[in-house]
Amino acid sequence: MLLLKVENLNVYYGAIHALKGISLEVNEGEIVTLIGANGAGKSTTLKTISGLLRPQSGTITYQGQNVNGLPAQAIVKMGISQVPEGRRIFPNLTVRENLELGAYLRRDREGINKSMQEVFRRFPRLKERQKQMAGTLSGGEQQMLAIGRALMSRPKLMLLDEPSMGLAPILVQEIFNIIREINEQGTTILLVEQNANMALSVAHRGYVLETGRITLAGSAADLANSEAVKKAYLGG
Amino acid sequence: MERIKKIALFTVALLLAAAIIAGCGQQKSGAEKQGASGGDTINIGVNYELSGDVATYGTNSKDAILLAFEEINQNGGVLGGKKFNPIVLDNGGKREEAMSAAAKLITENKVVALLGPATSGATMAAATMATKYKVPIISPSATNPDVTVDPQTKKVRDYVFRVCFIDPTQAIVGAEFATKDLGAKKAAIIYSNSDEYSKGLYKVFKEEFVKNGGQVVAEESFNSGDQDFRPALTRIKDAGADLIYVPAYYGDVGKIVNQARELGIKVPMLGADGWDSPKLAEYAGGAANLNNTYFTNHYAASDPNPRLQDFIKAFKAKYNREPDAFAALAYDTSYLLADAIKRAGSADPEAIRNALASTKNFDGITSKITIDENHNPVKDVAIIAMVDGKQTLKKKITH
Amino acid sequence: MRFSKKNLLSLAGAILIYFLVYWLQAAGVISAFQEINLMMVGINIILAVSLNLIVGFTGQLALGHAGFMAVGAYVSAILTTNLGQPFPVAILAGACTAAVAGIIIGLPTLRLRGDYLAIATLGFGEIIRGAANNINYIGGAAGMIGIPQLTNWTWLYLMMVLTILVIVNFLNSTHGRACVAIRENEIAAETMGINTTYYKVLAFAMGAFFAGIAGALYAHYFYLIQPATFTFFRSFDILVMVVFGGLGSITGSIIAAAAITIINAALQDLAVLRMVIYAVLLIVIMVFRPQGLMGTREFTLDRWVPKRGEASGSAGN
Amino acid sequence: MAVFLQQIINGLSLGSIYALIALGYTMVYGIIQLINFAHGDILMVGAYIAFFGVVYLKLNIWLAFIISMIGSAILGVLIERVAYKPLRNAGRLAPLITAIGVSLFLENGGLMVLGTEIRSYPAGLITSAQLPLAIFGIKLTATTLQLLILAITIAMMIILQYIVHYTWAGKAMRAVSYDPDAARLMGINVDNTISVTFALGSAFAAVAGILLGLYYNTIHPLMGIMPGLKAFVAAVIGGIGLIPGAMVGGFALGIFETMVSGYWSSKLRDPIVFLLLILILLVKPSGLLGKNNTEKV
Amino acid sequence: MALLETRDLTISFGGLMAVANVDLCLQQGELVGLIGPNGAGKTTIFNLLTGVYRPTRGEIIFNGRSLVGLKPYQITQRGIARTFQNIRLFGNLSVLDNIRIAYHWHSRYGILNAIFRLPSFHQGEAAILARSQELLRIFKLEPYQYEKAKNLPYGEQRRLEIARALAARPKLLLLDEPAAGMNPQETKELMTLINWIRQEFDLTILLIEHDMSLVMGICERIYVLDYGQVIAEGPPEDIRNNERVIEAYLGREVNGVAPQGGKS
Repeated sequence: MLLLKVENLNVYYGAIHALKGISLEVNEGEIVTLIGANGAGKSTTLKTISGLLRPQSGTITYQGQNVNGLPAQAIVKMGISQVPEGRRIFPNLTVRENLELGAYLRRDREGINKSMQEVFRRFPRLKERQKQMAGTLSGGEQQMLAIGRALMSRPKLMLLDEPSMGLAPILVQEIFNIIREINEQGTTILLVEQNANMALSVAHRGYVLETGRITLAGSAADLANSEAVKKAYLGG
Repeated sequence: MERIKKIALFTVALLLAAAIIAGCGQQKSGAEKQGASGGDTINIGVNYELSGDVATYGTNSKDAILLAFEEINQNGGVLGGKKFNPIVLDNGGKREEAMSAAAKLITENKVVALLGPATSGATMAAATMATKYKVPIISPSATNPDVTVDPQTKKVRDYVFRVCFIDPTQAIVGAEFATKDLGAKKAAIIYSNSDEYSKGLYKVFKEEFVKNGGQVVAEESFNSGDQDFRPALTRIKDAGADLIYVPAYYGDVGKIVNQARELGIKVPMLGADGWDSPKLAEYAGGAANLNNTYFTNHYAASDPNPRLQDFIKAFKAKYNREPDAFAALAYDTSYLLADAIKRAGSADPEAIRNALASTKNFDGITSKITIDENHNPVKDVAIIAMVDGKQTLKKKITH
Repeated sequence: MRFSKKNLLSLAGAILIYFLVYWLQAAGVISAFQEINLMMVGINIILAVSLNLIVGFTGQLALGHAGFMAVGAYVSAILTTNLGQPFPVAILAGACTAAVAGIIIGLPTLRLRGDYLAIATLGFGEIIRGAANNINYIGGAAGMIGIPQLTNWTWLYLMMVLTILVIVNFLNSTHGRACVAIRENEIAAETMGINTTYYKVLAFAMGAFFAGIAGALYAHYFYLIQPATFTFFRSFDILVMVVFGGLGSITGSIIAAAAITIINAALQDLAVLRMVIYAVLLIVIMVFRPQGLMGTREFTLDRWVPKRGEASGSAGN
Repeated sequence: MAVFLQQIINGLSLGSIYALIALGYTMVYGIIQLINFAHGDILMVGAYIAFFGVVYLKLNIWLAFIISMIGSAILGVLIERVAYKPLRNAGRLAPLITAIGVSLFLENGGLMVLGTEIRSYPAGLITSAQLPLAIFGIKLTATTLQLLILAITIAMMIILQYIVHYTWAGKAMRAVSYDPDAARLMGINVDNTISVTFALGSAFAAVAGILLGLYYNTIHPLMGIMPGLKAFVAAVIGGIGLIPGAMVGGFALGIFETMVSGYWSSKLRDPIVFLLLILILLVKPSGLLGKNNTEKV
Repeated sequence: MALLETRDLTISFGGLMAVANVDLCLQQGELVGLIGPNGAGKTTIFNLLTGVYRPTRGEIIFNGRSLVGLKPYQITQRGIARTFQNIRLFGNLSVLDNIRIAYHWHSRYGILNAIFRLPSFHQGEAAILARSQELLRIFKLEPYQYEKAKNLPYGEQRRLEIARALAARPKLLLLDEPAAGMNPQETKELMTLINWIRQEFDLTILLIEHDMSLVMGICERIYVLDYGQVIAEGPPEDIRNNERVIEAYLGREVNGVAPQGGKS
């Protein structure tokens, strides 16, 4: 079932035309990945979907509803949650407070507690450190916190922006395992990743972005085998 | 969209500003508007601190001047029906603006005389232009001796006059009163360090008080506009003074008296004309706090002199507030100028200057005024005692 | 010196303006009011351009410029009034003392950044004013009066042109680029081998030097100086001119200083209303043009004079 | 010793007021990194709202407190929307200049609308009796008003701590102050949160303004300038952006000022206060409680 | 003789040992990699070498002289230049000016020469301009020379940062994650570039990188850091198979080049 549909999206940063008519679809239960070079517009696409940026034209339809131009908080409320690039946790708040903020729009104390326990079950290390300032966590733990925080809003669709960035290879593996798990438990995922190998290994489908345009689309396997993709993004 | 929203917001902001402006526009009398200096009007320059931190003094002075000229005009003007046209400029309390306002008034508005500014510094700056263009300038309230006499050459500034006391006068009278009438032996002084007026009085009072056989046991200073005098007062209390001399303006005085009484200081307090304000009791935290305080002044508001009482009434009627010493002096200054023009028989600046210099026993609301050879007034010093919030005339000394 | 066509044209223009005003003044066309404001325009231009060097180009938010001006004013006034020294000596001494004050302020506050630096420099300005208030030799709160009126059009114009020329030439050199690099990214600048301490202090010293000149000119035109003349509100006024004209644009500072001074003088008859109008204009203009009138661009003669072969992609442009 | 303790009492009252003003400065700074130069003038408006409430509407003083807090909060929000919000991405200096503009607007608009005269609250609003205090047998004087100021300040601080740490609005404020974009992704309405911050800070300023008016018995359109500047100094001394820093800085500055005036000379007080500020910044460049955040390389 | 040598290099922040007893040794002309998990202290070592931090303990010898206690600009003048993990260009300045600023400390004319536009100013400026443009040509950045640096595409910004570091004419170049945010194609080009500048400018290079294809591909020797300590040192082959390194950093499933996923 179609969950998210983006049609002909155009976004400008001042005079720079960052997205030039992007269209993509995400079905319920999928992991879809956007790959492409730096500056191709991957993060911009995510930020536009999550309401941080306003598109100049185009439509974003989520669950059949036009969400285009809605403020970020309205979009979170509808069940889209973003794990931003560079994690962006709140370093001077405790781990617990960070997670609570993830549930900012929820007011059901019971439910929040339940979600918190689920996050702790998934990331035992966060439970150990719940009273610590988030800034004292290691890079990998911070990434887990960022994912946990996004889960606190019980999203239907999770937008992940460069989860492997700056992480040691050993942690990259772990993070991707978690992403797969989250997806298997029913959360749809739109994943932006520099590490195309990794991304295509977990994704069902993928889109290739080049300078603000989608140049290729297809199943993850097809893309991984495509000569053009291999040459440009897989170092093959 | 964003831009339209922005502009809409700003329109609201500007409208708000405009509303304020309109509200205040009502205060502007016709006389304030600029008019050409025709054959039957005499332009007078009014150069005051209307914005900035001493705007209070400037505004009170300016309002009294406008009132005075309105009255004079209603009573037929001068020189056979010529009307005064006061032109008001703001100098914001800045020296360069006081000077440029004076220049503009003289060269562009062709005024025959300048009134103001309120403070000595600004007056001295404006006076350079008056001297340069040979137009008389009268300050109602600049008390620094240097305003009318050049301290380096000891020569009188030909075109500069004032109608207030110079600082030493009041301090001499005050010190005499303190020792002779109040029997004070150990005085404390608290003065404003950022105010020439206050410092001038402090110096002379100290000299005179010691000359009269007293002792100064504490000297405290502050900056005008300070809020907290408790530390200094605590020390004064400690020093065991039997009199506190407070040569300052009423805004500060009120706080000082209030905080002194609060700290349990009950000794008499003595001040100068800066104390004169109908609101002093209010600032001092109640009339009771002011009992046993005295100050030297140009006049007593309670003086039954009908012209003084008429002025107080008229000012209240026009501006909906009580006049203070600045207003009273500015009012006298305006009439003095009109008188000088009458005596001179002409509105020629040079003639006005000569008439001003030879003023004898001009009958002002504050006192009879004679201008001496240094262009300072010879006038009565009134000593006011505060009794239950009312000014009562204790003594009058001609100096 | 090497003269390009552009330089020659600027020079000719500068000389022409000088003689034009000189002649107008001699012919009595310029009224006293206009002359006073002409002086204030010149003094404010010197202040704004010198502050722009510190704030706009070196990126150090300083709110104590009135303090440097005060140092220049007092020192020069003491020299001419109390010690009978000639005016040029007084200007130079005032400027140098102010520069020393700039170094004294610059050195310890280097560790501070942004708003901390702003409040510290504001504090320094107030300390200077507080000191002047308490020194009886210079008249305390009453200030100094009877300073000879030595500033005239010639001195003013000479000093103004000197200020602009020195600062522009400085900025369009490797030293100026070092300052701009500090503004852009201090850590990167330092790892590029730039002694950031040296250049920050240098910017403070140069800015203070010219503010001192402005102070000397001020004291010797308005014949009376008081500590109350140099409050932090005056520092604000100068900063407003700089931001209004555009941070990092010298011509912007010049235009803004002139415009603000003239508008302010023209509205004197509105009393306190003029300050309200000034405030509203300030807000509106900043909101719609936060980069200031000129941004970082310069108004140059390049538009009319064909460029030389190489573009001077320099700091100020 | 008596004098010393007496000065401490005086300093605590002054420090309370500084702390209240500094809180507003620091909250606004914390959330949008702007020195809100108009903060001192909001205090003035707050004092006048209460004045008019008490004098013309014959309100009870406590009701006047509340109305003044609400009025100032609205003013604070309005200022933010008109003068600061459009400049959120325009660098540091443009908003600083509009802040100066707003400050000039309120001061001079105040002079125009409210008149240049100094006013006082009617006598007897709060009965200020003298309290004979004895500490270690040393007789001192404090007034009920001084104690009230201290009590109100401490109460306000507790309320603020509660709001910031235990309410959703407070958590949102903290989140926005660290990272507005990330906060947005949590579903936090950043604009509203900033408005709440301005409202809170301005309400605090109103309280400080009324207390100043009561304590010194005078109000004036320019009354906010110096206390505003001093409170900003206090906030910086404590570590700007930190709520405990504002409290510590406020009290420290109040007591220090009183001590300098009490033991040395009040004419040197302001220069020495600024000297102290600079010395503290040199030793601890981010204030007493600030962490030395060296920029990440 | 070693070009750079650290002995017992240690720094602690509030009791936390960020870098502990690190001994590095770089020979003239070597290309050495520095890898390790996040927070292992790699960038901290760069900051110690460039004088941003002062070591709590230990010695840094460069070219036979100690660097400890020198300011960053003095160290640059001794011959160490660096790039940053998060690019630190002078964003609002032109590409050309970015380079010209790096030539700053080589320029020979004083402030008075600048103010009075004496002949040495014109000579100095001409020399700086010529050298800067030469460098831009080498890095193929000439077409952008009047662009603002922040308007450049990401890859170009990285190259500009390296070019700028070279303009300071260093003997030792420190690169902090030069391939961060680059795709494999760009990374490949970067490898070629690094190799080339090393020859051309006679450089010694120390680089931090997470991209194993780059590290393993061009480094002659690698130091592995964990919790502030060196846990392994040696040629790429040894490191790839080092048990401790796999445990702490590389992970079981990956070996060698960029990590491969499970089910592709």
